[in-house]
Amino acid sequence: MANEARATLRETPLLTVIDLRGEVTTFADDAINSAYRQVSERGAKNILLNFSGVDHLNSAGIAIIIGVLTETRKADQCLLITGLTPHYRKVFHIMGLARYVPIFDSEDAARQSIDSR
Amino acid sequence: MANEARATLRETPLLTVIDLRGEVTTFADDAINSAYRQVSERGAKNILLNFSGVDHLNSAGIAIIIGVLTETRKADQCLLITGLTPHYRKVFHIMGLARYVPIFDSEDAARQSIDSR
Amino acid sequence: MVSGKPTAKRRRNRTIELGIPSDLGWERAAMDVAASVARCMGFPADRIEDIKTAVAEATLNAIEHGNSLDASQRVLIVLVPEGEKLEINVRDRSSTPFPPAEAVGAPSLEDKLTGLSNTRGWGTFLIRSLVDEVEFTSTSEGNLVRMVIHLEP
Amino acid sequence: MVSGKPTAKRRRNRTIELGIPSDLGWERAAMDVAASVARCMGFPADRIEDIKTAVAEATLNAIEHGNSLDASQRVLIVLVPEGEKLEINVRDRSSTPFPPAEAVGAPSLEDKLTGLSNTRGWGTFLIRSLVDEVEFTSTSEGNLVRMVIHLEP
Ligand SMILES: Nc1ncnc2c1ncn2[C@@H]1O[C@H](COP(=O)(O)OP(=O)(O)O)[C@@H](O)[C@H]1O
Ligand SMILES: Nc1ncnc2c1ncn2[C@@H]1O[C@H](COP(=O)(O)OP(=O)(O)O)[C@@H](O)[C@H]1O
Repeated sequence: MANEARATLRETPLLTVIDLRGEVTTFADDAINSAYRQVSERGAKNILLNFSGVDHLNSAGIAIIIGVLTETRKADQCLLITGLTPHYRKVFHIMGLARYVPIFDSEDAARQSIDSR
Repeated sequence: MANEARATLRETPLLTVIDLRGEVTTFADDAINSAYRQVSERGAKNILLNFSGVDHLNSAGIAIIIGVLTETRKADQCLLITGLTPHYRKVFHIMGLARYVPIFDSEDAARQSIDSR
Repeated sequence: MVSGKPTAKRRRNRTIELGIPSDLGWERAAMDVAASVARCMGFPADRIEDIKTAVAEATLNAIEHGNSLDASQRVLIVLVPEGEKLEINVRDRSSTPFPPAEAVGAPSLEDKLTGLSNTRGWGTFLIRSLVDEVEFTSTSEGNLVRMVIHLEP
Repeated sequence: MVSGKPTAKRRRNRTIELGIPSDLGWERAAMDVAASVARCMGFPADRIEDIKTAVAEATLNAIEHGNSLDASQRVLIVLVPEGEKLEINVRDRSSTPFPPAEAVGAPSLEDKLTGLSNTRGWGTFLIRSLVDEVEFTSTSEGNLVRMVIHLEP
């Protein structure tokens, strides 16, 4: 595939960011899960999944995100999401995901929500 | 067609701008030619065709532009072009059009070229 | 481009048909054609996104479940623009029929998050949620998902 | 997604086929499929633009000249991704063959600007300029433009 999924880590104040890029489909499994494992090993508590570099997302890709969400809930981590287009934001709402993981307009908005706890 | 061609006039210092929008195909004939006629009736000398709102351009659309270019040459007007994507800029070069009509990166660059004459 | 009453022949003539191999990834081609047909018909941007996702999921299911990723089997996507609505048919060569509707009810996110069920299983649910009409038909030739999206909701 | 030596059968199975009515506007669907196949194959952005324009012009000619805008006649676009190259065939049902190559040489812009020739007549020239290989074939079934674009120029 030309537009493979990539997941890169970025430490920022208050948040560990996983920047997703390319196509988040079934092929993104390894990239996303290994990024999540690394983040966990570092002991990160607040993890922001940033979708702003994602150019395609389907139900198999969202299933991977649900897998990560399941893990973060077990590990008592806090997962946050940003960078979704209005369409995928709607899809996350339709699926009920928005009730389990907060979705923010921007990285800053996500950071503020942590800061103001 | 959902994305009809539109051509709107805009008077600016030194230049009369025709802003093109939508699809510049065979269906754009009326819109472009009537905009050009209006501009000519106003006695405009320097006419800038702005393609930045164009989302599709094909050879039939370019043929309309060649028609306008032919008219401007007869009427001793100066035609200038801006707002082309790199691809269509290349296409205008391949067709040899770039030798007959100057193509600018921006409206400002077009204006400066008139100003510095 | 699209007007008047469709007769059977007119209808056939006005369809846009796309055939793809059953390889993951080609569903992108189906999304792109659906989007360009919807754009031509004047659908608003947010509806085009809905259509793209519904077509992607139906095509993905046809590739993956219907044709079991067997690249020698093809998926056929037929788009029928009819003035005020767009019909989209996705056909595979499955020898297994669709599961009964009850089996593919709304998935429970709670079950998935607690490990009670697989994290997958959203495709059919998303299709149902995003289009105005949907019909799943299994025949001896294969499975067919027929989706309809109206220009005016 | 695309690898290995294509045998006749493999080749057939790996094609992406799009059928459209001969109405102006549907060439956009052909551009979009071609772009998504090219994207899947890893073509760089500027080459994808070249491919889109070449496919648009060939499809437009098939709609307009080949099938004389008769919506009951269809244009078939067949894309064959083969590892390092993409082959694109555009087929119409024309009963008039392509004009001989000499007749569609490089158009003279000078002649057009001085009114000596029609402002149209760029399609074939653009196709030739933008793809790596092109072949125009007329048969009793209709006309066929076969274009090939290489991944590495
Ligand atoms: N085209 C099809 N042919 C055969 N079975 C299908 C088809 N589409 C869906 N199914 C069946 O329905 C189930 C639910 O599909 P879906 O809701 O899309 O979720 P997922 O694809 O993630 O499993 C699939 O697991 C499969 O068993
Ligand atoms: N698919 C086709 N079938 C029949 N004739 C064609 C076809 N494509 C092109 N032609 C002929 O070749 C001529 C040149 O085509 P082209 O260079 O694309 O310019 P234009 O389409 O602007 O006339 C056309 O005017 C037409 O007579």
